[in-house]
Amino acid sequence: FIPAQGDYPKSFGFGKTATAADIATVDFDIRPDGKGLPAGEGRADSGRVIYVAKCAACHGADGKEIKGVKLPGPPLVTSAKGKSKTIGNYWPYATTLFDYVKRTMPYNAPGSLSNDEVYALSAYLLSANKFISENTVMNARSLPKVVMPARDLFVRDDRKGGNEVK
Amino acid sequence: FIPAQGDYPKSFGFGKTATAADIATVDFDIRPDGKGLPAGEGRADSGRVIYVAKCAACHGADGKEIKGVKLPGPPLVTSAKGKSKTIGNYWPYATTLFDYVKRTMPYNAPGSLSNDEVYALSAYLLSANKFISENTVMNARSLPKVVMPARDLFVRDDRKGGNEVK
Amino acid sequence: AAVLPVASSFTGLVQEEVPPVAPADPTKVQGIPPGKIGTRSPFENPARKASDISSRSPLQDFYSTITPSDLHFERHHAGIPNIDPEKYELLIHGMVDRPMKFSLADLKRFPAFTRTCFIECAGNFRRGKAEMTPQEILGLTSQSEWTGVMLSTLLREVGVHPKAKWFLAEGGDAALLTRSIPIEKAWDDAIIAYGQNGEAIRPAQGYPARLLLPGWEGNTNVKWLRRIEISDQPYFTREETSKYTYPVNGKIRMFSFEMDARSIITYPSYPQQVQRGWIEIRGIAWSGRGKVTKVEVSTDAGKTWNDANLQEPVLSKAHTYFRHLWQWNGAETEILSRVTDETGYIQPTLKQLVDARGADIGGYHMNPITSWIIKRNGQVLFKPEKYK
Amino acid sequence: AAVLPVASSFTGLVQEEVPPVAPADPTKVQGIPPGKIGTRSPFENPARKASDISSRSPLQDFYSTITPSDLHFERHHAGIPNIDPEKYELLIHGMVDRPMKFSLADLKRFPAFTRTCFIECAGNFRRGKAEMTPQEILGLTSQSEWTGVMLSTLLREVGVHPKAKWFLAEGGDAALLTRSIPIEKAWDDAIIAYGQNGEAIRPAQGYPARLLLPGWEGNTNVKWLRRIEISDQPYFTREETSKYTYPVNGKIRMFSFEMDARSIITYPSYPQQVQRGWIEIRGIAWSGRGKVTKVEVSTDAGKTWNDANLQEPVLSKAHTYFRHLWQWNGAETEILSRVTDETGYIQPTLKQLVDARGADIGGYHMNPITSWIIKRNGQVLFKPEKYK
Ligand code: HEC
Ligand code: HEC
Ligand SMILES: [Ca+2]
Ligand SMILES: [Ca+2]
Ligand SMILES: [Ca+2]
Ligand SMILES: [Ca+2]
Ligand SMILES: [Ca+2]
Ligand SMILES: [Ca+2]
Ligand SMILES: [Co+2]
Ligand SMILES: [Co+2]
Repeated sequence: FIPAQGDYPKSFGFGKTATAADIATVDFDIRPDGKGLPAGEGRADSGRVIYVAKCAACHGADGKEIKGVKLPGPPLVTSAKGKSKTIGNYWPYATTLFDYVKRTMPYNAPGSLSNDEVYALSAYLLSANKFISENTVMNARSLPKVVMPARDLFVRDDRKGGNEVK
Repeated sequence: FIPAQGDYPKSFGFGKTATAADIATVDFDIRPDGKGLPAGEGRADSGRVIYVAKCAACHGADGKEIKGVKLPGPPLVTSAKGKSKTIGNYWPYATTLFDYVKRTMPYNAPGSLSNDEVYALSAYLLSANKFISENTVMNARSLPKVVMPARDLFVRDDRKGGNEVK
Repeated sequence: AAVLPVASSFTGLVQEEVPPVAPADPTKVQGIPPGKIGTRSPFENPARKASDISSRSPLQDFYSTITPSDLHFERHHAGIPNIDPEKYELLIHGMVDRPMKFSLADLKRFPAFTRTCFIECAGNFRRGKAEMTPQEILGLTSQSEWTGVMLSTLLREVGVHPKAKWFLAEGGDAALLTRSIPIEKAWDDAIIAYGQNGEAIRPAQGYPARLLLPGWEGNTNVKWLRRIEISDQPYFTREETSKYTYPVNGKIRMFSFEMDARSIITYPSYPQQVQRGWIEIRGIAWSGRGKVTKVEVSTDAGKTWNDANLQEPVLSKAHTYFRHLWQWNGAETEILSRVTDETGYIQPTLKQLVDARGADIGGYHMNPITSWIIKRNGQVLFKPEKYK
Repeated sequence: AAVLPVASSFTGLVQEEVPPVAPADPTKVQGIPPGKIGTRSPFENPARKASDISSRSPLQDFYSTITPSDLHFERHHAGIPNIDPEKYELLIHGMVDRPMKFSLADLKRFPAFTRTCFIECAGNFRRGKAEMTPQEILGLTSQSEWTGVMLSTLLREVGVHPKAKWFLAEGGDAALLTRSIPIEKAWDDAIIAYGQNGEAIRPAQGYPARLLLPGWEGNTNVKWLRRIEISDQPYFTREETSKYTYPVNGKIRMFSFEMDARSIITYPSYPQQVQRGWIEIRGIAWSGRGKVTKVEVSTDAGKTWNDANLQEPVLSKAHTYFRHLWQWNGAETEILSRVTDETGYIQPTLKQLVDARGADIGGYHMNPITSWIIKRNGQVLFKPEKYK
């Protein structure tokens, strides 16, 4: 079904070499080991200011689930009463937060935040979720080191196939 | 590929018996042996009058091919110079003429002709093509007897399949 | 700061419609929301080529073998009728034990069957100049995934007389188009189809139900089917005498039902422009007699032939996509394809057809090998051969 | 009388559009002429059910397994981007010998490949009340005939480092959605698809090109694909941690790629009404692991099972239509279906799933057998089972 590629030439010669600049424009993903994190830094206090201005309208004043209220965006901070899956109780890596916010948020202006702003927002959300202190500076070195308790819960799918219900 | 019908019941019981009236409304096809021809009759002279009124606009004043002119409908009468396939040179059965005109013509008012009108038009077109005299009455008995010279040209496809080019 | 839910600007449930001008950076603005019915990209505008009696499928625009329903070729004899499905009825009568009528709902209750196959107008094949696209040359064929009830299932229900030999199929359009069909086809694989590519059959293809005779000439696949009369002889209707017959050595051949195997290269083709180097030659091949077993491609005007790859699954009486990898050295040449079907039939050259049928050949059931000329500048032209 | 050609009133080349009211006798008036683009019958109005982030395919309206492209389910994270195909580029970089970028035209020049397969959102499965249609329960799956270039063909071109284990796929929408995919899938059957059901892929499905991972959860089939980065480890993006993971016995399971086999009866289903007598039970079954080998149908609440007929051709990782003939005696009963795939996997009951994964089960990768209750009056209702 899948075509045999045996008769293909070593190269078809279609496409162009991508330059370092071509790659830099679009390559800003972040791995858990910190690979990809840019220069810059930020703290919770400045993060809170940005949060209130750019995020609170959709995620709520403090990012927590409000019973009976459906906000445009999901809660980001774990509350004692809330049942939602949040950064606080369900995210295994802090690097994912930088990566996701940088590429998609705020929802109405994706890709508009500077690296410093994203570091600050990460610091704010991580401290609101009580993973770091109010004063911890988030940057390329510190962010990957933040320990997220949910991490231990995550297991890879180990189903082997065949007739197992697992 | 085609479903086995072995497990089908003798009858599924869907659908209704069609009454004679149900059938009569839609069953007016005509076979070469005359089966299906209705009562009524007509002659070329009255047929010409109907033709001029209802057909000539599309098929031309005398139904013949006019060089360099493309009429909305095809020519119906063979002309000495014309190369078109017409009733005169290409139709094997006169019954087909009644059947086709009755069900589809005039193109802008299909199904609007009475049986007498169709007999008359058939008589006119058959006489214009010189298969019958101007005075022959067309009806359920005479129409199937009209001999159409093209009939001898028609042969059924006798290709047997396989790698034959024929 | 706001803590109450704000009216989000991205929750409209309007029908999606992508505007014709793309933003400078689509990653920086929200796109349009999901909707009830999708649309094409404004940058893609495939279209049929229409006359007042037919329209041709844009074969050169297709990447595979399903024809999008709104691009299926058309050939109507009185336009597309507007039929209310609640009023629709199919009558089966003639040499039967019990004449019956079936509503659309009745038809859908019977066991259903799905089959992907092509339909092709017997008059498919135009030629005459070099500037012709596959659509213009051979666009009167399309393929759908058809669903319906086997005609044989209905015939079991009405009971067919043992002496029955033919049936008449009649359409419910203003042409009340009729064709006589050998009864064997009904017992073999004829379908009363009400589904096309997953959904209800489109009006232009016979809504609410049509006759589908896999592999047989398009005109016999009577659309808007309203009546079937079982008979012991054919009716010699206008469509099977004045039309759909053709000259063969001084005679006129009628009742050619099966569509002879044929193929066409759709890429590269006019008016495409190719570049030196690797080119994947692509096209479709089909046969009204069964499966395509082989498609050969020649890139040297027919001197040598190479087996093309056939896209699986290869289905019976179905457009089959073929591909052949070729390295063009930039010299002027001629590329062509030739299909073999499971009966051993090999697509003939135009010369073979003329030799077999006489110089007066034409009109219907013309399936010659067709060639494209590739100029040194990469221009691709149709090669219209002379024969009269 | 007129002898010169008259302006015929039936030669307009307008786009066909059948008016919403049918004439009393459609055989007495000319229909609309052929046109560039066809339309549906005004009597047929299939539609997706849309929220602001997704829309569901009307499974109960489909007669077979191709989903008409404009009814393909949607799940977007930032709407449908509007991408100019001339500006589109796919970048492949990371652990490669030579990072490269490909224009859409480049992608189309490579050897192409066509495959019919389903896509299903890993979150497909809603329940909760009796008045639910197949579309509401399971409408986040659709099937198309996809065409594109094998990702492996492109990887040969860039040269992949021997230590590569994963690749990151990134979309060009405003969500810049990313997923990490084991590199084996790239060498196996991943496709960069630019064709859908014969024509260009639709904007809602990833125009001009998307990643297609046959059988794998919908979200990994990244639409509007703009970048692939080859890596030695996964990225743990938001979509593979915060989303598309699910509780299993106190843990959170991630990287469940293959869609487990499932089936659903689409006829009869809510809100259809059936009559006593013969009923052809119909539905679709599929597996992300290969071919459907068996679909069993029970008409007595699971006490006994019957093999349904599978519509050929049965394709790997594809919606497979099944049908089973049943004579309903008018008594209240429960009908259900269960699929077995070629790996021997049998679709589980909800109870089996709960027993295996714990009471906290839910969210993604839920594929329990679903049942319909048939009331004595012919009413059909979904049977939502309790489990929490
Ligand atoms: C206009 C509304 C809106 C604004 C403003 C907004 N968000 Fe969001 N946010 C959303 C929506 C909607 C989602 C869910 C998107 C999805 O699932 O695809 C989301 C998701 C998120 C998530 C992922 C949550 C999870 O558990 O998966 C994070 C983190 C987040 N937003 C952070 C932010 C930050 C930081 C800002 C401000 C810089 C912000 N958002 C501004 C609407 C908004
Ligand atoms: C408004 C135009 C128009 C009028 C009026 C009209 N026709 Fe026609 N006729 C056509 C067209 C167009 C065709 C070809 C239809 C087709 O091929 O489906 C045709 C075809 C025919 C044919 C078949 C010719 C062949 O060789 O296959 C016959 C016979 C015919 N018409 C007879 C008549 C008669 C008799 C009348 C008057 C009662 C009539 N027509 C009035 C347009 C017209
Ligand atoms: Ca990277
Ligand atoms: Ca009759
Ligand atoms: Ca357009
Ligand atoms: Ca080859
Ligand atoms: Ca409508
Ligand atoms: Ca069975
Ligand atoms: Co035709
Ligand atoms: Co999804």
